[in-house]
Amino acid sequence: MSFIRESFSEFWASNISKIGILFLAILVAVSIYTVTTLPLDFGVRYWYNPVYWVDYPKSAQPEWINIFLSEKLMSHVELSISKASGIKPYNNRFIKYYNVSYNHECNQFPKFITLRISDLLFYRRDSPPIVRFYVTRPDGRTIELYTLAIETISSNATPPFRYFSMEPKRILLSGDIYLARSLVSFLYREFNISLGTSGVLEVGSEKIIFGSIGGDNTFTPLIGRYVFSAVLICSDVNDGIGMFNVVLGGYVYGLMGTDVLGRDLFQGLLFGFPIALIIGVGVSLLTTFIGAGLGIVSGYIGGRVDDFIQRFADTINNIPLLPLLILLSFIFGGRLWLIIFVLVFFNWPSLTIIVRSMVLSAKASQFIEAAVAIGASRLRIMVKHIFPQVAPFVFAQMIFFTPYAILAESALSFLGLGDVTMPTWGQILEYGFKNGAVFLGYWWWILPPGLFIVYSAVTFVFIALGMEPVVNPRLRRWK
Amino acid sequence: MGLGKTLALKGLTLIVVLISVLLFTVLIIGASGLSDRVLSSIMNEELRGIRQKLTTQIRDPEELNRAMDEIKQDLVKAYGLDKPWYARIPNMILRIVTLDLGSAREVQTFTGSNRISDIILERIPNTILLMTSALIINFVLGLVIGPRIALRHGTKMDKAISLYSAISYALPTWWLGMLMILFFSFKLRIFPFGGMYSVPPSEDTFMRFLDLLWHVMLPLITLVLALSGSWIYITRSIVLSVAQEDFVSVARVKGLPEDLVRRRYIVRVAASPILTNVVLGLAGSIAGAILTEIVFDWPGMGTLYYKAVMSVDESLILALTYIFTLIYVLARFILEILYVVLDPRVRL
Amino acid sequence: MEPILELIDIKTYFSVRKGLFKTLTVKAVDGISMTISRGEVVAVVGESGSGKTTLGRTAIKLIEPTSGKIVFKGSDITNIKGDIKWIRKEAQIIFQDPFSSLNPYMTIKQILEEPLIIHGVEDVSEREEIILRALNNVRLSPPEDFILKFPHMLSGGQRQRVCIARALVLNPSFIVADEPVSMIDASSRAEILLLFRELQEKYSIGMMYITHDIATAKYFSHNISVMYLGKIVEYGPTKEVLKNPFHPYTATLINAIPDPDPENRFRERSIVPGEPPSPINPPTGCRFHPRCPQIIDGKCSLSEPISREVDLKHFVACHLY
Amino acid sequence: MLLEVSNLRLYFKTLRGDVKAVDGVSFSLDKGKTLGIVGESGCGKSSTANAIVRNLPRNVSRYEGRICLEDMDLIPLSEDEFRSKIRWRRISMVFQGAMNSLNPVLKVGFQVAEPLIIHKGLSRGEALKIVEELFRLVGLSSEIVNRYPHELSGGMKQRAIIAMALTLNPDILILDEPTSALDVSIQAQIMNLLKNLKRKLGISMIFITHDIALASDICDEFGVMYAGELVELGSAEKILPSPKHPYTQKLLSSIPRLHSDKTPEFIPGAPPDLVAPPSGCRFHPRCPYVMDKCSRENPPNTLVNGGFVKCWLYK
Repeated sequence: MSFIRESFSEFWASNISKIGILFLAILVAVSIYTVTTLPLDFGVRYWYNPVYWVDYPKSAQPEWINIFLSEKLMSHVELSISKASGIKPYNNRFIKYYNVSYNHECNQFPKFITLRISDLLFYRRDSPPIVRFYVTRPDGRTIELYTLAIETISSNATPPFRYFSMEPKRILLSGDIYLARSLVSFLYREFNISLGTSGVLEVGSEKIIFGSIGGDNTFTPLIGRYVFSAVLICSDVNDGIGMFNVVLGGYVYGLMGTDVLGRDLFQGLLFGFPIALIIGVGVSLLTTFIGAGLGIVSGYIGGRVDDFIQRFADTINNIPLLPLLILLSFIFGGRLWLIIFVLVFFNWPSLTIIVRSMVLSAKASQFIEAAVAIGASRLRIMVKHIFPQVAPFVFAQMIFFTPYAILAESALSFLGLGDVTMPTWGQILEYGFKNGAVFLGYWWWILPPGLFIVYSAVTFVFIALGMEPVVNPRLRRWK
Repeated sequence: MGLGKTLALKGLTLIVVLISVLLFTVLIIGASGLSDRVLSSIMNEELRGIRQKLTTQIRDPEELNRAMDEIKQDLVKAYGLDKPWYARIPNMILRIVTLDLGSAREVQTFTGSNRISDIILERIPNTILLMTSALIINFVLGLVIGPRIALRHGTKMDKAISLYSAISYALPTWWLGMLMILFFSFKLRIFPFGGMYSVPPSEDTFMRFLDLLWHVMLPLITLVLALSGSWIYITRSIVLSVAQEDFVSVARVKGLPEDLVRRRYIVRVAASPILTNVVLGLAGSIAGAILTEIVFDWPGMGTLYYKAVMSVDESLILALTYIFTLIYVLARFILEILYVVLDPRVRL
Repeated sequence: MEPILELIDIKTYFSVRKGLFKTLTVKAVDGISMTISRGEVVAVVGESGSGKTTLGRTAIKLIEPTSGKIVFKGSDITNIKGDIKWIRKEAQIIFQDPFSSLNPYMTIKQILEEPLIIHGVEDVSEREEIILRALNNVRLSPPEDFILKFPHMLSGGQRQRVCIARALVLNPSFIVADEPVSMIDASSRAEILLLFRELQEKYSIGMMYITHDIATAKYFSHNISVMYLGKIVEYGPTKEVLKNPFHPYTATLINAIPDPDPENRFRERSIVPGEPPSPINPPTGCRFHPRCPQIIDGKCSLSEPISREVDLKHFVACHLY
Repeated sequence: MLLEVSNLRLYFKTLRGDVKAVDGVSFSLDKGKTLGIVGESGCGKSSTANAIVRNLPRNVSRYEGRICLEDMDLIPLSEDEFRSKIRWRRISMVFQGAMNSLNPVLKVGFQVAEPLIIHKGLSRGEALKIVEELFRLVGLSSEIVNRYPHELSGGMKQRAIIAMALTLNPDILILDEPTSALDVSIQAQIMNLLKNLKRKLGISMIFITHDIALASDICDEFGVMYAGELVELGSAEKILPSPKHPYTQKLLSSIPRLHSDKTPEFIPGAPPDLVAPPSGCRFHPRCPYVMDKCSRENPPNTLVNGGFVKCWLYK
C-alpha cells in the first residue's frame, strides 16, 4: 500500500522518530528480558516479602558510586560454603570445619554481621551436633562468635533429622549478648582492656571484631584476611551443614542500591518495565479502540444512538478527572486490570468526541455517498470507508495517549493506589517519599524510577511527534 | 435563536452534568458498600466509647447489654444505617446542592473548625496562590514564546523548544518536585522542604509574607518547569494553524506591518482556542495538582481531597467533588460567554 | 419509449433545527414531476440552492422524499424501505467532486470491485474481467496500468472516469450525473462529456444530468428542465429551450455563459440583480419575481404561475405566457 | 509601459526536488489595460501572481528576474520598502479563495479600511467613510461595513474584497480566479462590476483564470501559460479568433459553446509534473503537431501576428 510506505518514509525522515523507535526497542527488549528472567509472581514472592531482604544492606547506595569517591565505601559481602573444609576425630566424636575467608580492604566497618546456616543434618537422636562459630582476624587472633546447640530429639521420628531446611537459621551478631560477653573476655585477654557487655554493645560488636585498637581505646578498621568458621561437633560422621553463610553488611550494593527494607532496587526497577509497557499500551489500545469505535458509530449512525453516546461522553468530558480517578482507584483499585479499567473508563470520551466530528466530515465525503449508492451496508461503510479515514489520526492518538497512561498509573501508584502485588516505579517512589528518601538525600531511590517513567513516556511522545506530519497533512514535506 | 436562549441551554446542560457527577460519585461510594462499611465502623467506634462509659455506671452485664442495644438502635437510625445506602442519596445531594456541605470527620481548620465550608475557604486561597499563579506564568510564557516559534517553525529554536515540550509532557510534575527538593533543599539547603510557613511562623506580617514567598518558590518553579512546555506547544500549534489561513496572506499583501499581521490576524483569531485552554486550566487548577501539593506538603485543595479519600470521609469527598465540578462547570459557562465576545461567528 | 423513472409531485423538505424548540423547513424540492425514458438524457439546470442536487438524490432514494411518488422501472419505490438493493444495482449516481468521491485508501481495483462484491459477483476472475472491460470502456487503458493505482495518483479527469466506470460495472439502466464536469479543468471537460454521451448511447441508459452550466447540457441532453428554488420553471427539448428561452430566468442562465469573443469586453452582460433567496422562506407568488426584469406588478408576487405548454413539448411556468 | 516582467522565475523546494512553478515568464502591461493569464490548473498562473506581489511561502528556493513598475525594479527592494511602497498602494490583489480572504473576527468595513489607516494614516472614521463610498461603487449597501464576514454571502464577500483591493487606488489590480466559487448569475454580476471599474477608474488588471470565455469578458491581452512558461502572448483580437500555439488552439476548442454547433475537443493527457517537466517544448507530449525538434530544444519566442508564440511551428 503506497500511502503506508509514503507515510512511513515521512515518519522516518525526522530524527525524533528514529530516537523514539530506538527507545522503544530498548524498552521492549528490557521488558522481555525481565519477564523471562524474573518470576511473574516476583511481587508477592519476593518484593513484598520482607524476610527475603533481611540480609541485604538497608538504604545502600549503588556500588558504582565508589568510582567517584576517594574514600571507598564498603561493598556488601556474602560468603558461603557448602562442603566441610576439614574433618577431625575428637573424643569419639567428629569435628567438621566450614571455613570461609574474606579480604577486608576498605577503611570501614561492616554495617552488620549475620551468620546463617541451612540444612543441618544429623543421625543420632540422643546426641545432636553443636555448632560453634569463630572468626580469625588478620592479626591471628581468634574470637568465638556464637554457639548453637541443638536439642535432643524426644519424638520418635526416624533419622536423619533435618533442621533449618525450610528456613535457614539466622544469627544476627550485631547486638547479640552472647557475642558481647565473648568480646568482653576477648578484649581483656588479648589487650588487657576491661569493658563491660554494655560497653561492648555501645561500641558495636562489628567494630571490635573488625577493629584494631588504638591508644585511646578507639577502633580503626583492621585491613586484611578474615576467616570465618563454623565448627560442627557431631557424633556421626555423616552429620553436616548444608550451607554456611556469612553476611557482612556493606554501604553500597548492586547497580541501583537498596531501599530502606534492603530491597534490591535494580530488580524492582527492572520489573517496572514490563508493567509500564502493559499499562501504557493496554490502556491506550483499549481507550482508542472503545473511543474510536463509539465515535464512528455515534457519528455515522447518528440519531438517538449518537445523542446517547454524546451525552455520556460530554458528561465525563466535563468533569475534572483526576479527583474522580483517585476516588475510583481508591475504591476499586489495587489490581492492575482494575487500574487499567478505570483509566480507560475515564478517557475514551475525549477521543469519541473528536472521532465523531471527523466522521461527520468524512460522512459528507462523496465516496461515502457513492458507497451508499452502490448498496453497501452500514457496517461495510463504517469498516471499509469511514474507519480508514480516521485510522491515522486514531493511531497517532493511541501513541500520544500511551505516555499519558504511563504517567497516570505512576501518579496513582505514587498516591498508594497502585497494584499491591507488583512493584511499579510509582510505588517505589511512593515508598521512598514516605520513608523520607527526599529529606535524607537518598537520591538513588528517587532518581532512577522517575527517570524510567520519563524514559518510557518520552519514547512514545517522540514517536507521536514523528507521526505529526504524517497525520497533519499541513506539515507534510511531500505533496 | 436569541443569545440568551443559547446560553440558557448551555447552562442547563452544565447543570445536568453537575448533578450527574454528584450522583455518580454517591453511587460509586454507595454501591461499592464503602459508605455502609465506613458508617458502621464509625458507629461501632462510638458504641465502644459509650460502652466504656456505661460499664462504670451499670454493673449488671445483662442490663448493660440491654442499654447498649437501645443506644445502638438509636445510632443506627441517626446514621441512616437502618435504610439501604441508596435511600440516603436524595437527602445528601439536596444538602450538597444547597451548599450545606456538612462537617468533616478528621480534617480541621487551623482554628479547629471542622465545618467543611470553613475548611474549603481556608484551603482555596492556598491553592490559588500556588496553582493559579503557576498557571498564569505558564500561560504568559506560552503566549510570548508560542507564536514566536510558530512563525519560525522548522528553525533550530523551534525544534529545541518542541523537544523541551515533548520531554516536559513526559515529566511527572511530582517527581520533578521531589528532585527539586532533593537538590535545592537537601543538597544546597536554599529552599525549605515543604509547607507554607516556617515553624513557628514569624509574628511580623512582612516577615511572614517573605517566608511565604520563600516557601512558594520551589513548588512554583517546579510547576512552571514541568508544565510550560505543553502551554508553549499548544499555543504554537494553534497559532501555526491560523497562520496558514488565506486571510493572513491577504493581510500581508495588503502591506500591513508584520507585527500587526501577527497581532490582529493571527493571535486575535487564535485567541478563543487559547482562551479555552486558559479558562479550563484555571478551573482545573482549583482542584490543585494533588500530587505536587502532597510532595511539597502544601495545604491546598489537592492534599485536602487526598486526605478525604484516604479517610473515606464521604461528606468531604462529596463536597469537594461538588466544588471542583461546580467551578469547572461555571468556567465552561463563562467560556461560552467569552466565545460570543471573542468570535463573531458564534453569535447566532 | 418506455419510461424508466417517473417522478410525480415530489417534495423533499429538510428540517433544520434552530435551537431547542424551533425547527425550520427547507423546501429543497417543492413539487416536481418529471419522466425520463430509457436512453433519454434530461438535463436539470439551476444554480446552487435551486434543489437540483436534492432532486437527483431523491430520484434514486439516497434521500427519502417528503411526499410524492417515485416509479422506477414500473414499480412504485416511494415507500420501499428494506429491499432496495435492486434499485442500487439499477440506478447509479456520479458525483461532482472526483477528488472526494473516491476513497483515498482504496486502489482503483478495490473501488471498482466493491459494487460487484456487494451485488454478489463471487467469481474472482469474472470480477476482474468486468473491471478491465469497464476501464477500457472509460478509456483508462491499458487498464492494467490503473488497477493498482490509488486515486491521488490520477488527474481529475482520470478520476472522474473511474467514477463513471464504477457506475457502469453493474450495468445500470439509469444514472444521475450530478455536475460531473464542474470541478474538472476546462480542457478535459469535453472529453468526459463526450465519453458520457458515447456510453449512454451504447448502453441506452436513462440519465438525469444535473448542472449549473447550461452550455454543457447542450451537448448531450435531449430535454432540459430549469430549476429555481425547488420548482421547475421551464421544460422542453434542449435545442428548443436554448434557442428560444421563455422564462426570464432561463434567459439569464444562457446569457451568463459567454463564448470567447473579443467583443465581449465592450458590452455589458444582461444579468439579473440580487442573489437567489433562501429556500427556507421562498418568496410568495412566482419565486423568481424579486429578481425578474419583466415583473408584472400585482400578479407575479401574488399568484404562483402554473406550468403551461407554450410550444410543442415546451413548458414554462411564468405569468408572461 | 506600466509593468514589465521579464524572465521571472519562482521555484519551490520539496522533498522530490524543485517545483519550477514559474520558469522564465516575461510580459508587459499597459496603463488601463487588462492582461488575462490563462491555462490549466497547476501551470503556474497563481504562482506568477504571487511572485509579483511577493506573497511567497517559506520553501522558495529560487526567486529572480525583473519586475519593473514604471522603471523601478521591484525584486531588489527590501521587504520593508516593498511593503510600504508597493503593496496595495501600487499593486493590490484579489485572491482565489474569496471565502477565506477575510479575517473572521474583524468587521468587514474595518478590514477594507485598514490599508487606508495604515498607509494613509487616516482615522478610522475617515477611512470608513471612504469605504462606504467604495462599497457603493462595488454595489454593496453601506450597512455591510458593520457586518462580520460570515454574515455575507459569497458574492457579497467577493464585492467587499474587490472594494478592499481598490482602497488605495492602485495602478494594478491582480485578480486570481475571482469568480470560480460563485454561481453563474453572480459570476456575471461580478464580471460586469469589473468591467465598470476598468472603464471608470482606468485601472490596469491582471486577470487569472482557467476559463478563457470568462476572461474574454474583460481582457485586452492574453498570456497563455503552460507548465510554468508563457507559451503565447497577444491581443484578444488576435488570439481569440486565431490562436497560434497548438496549446492555445486546443484550449479554445475545448470550451463548450452555446452559440455554435461545433463539438468541443479536448487535450489528451494531463499537465506535466513541474518538478521534472518534459525536455524541449514542455507541451510536446500532448501536442498534435509534434516534431523531432520539439522534444530536444525549447522553442524561442517568435513574433507572430503582433504577439509572441513559443513554438517551433513558427520558427
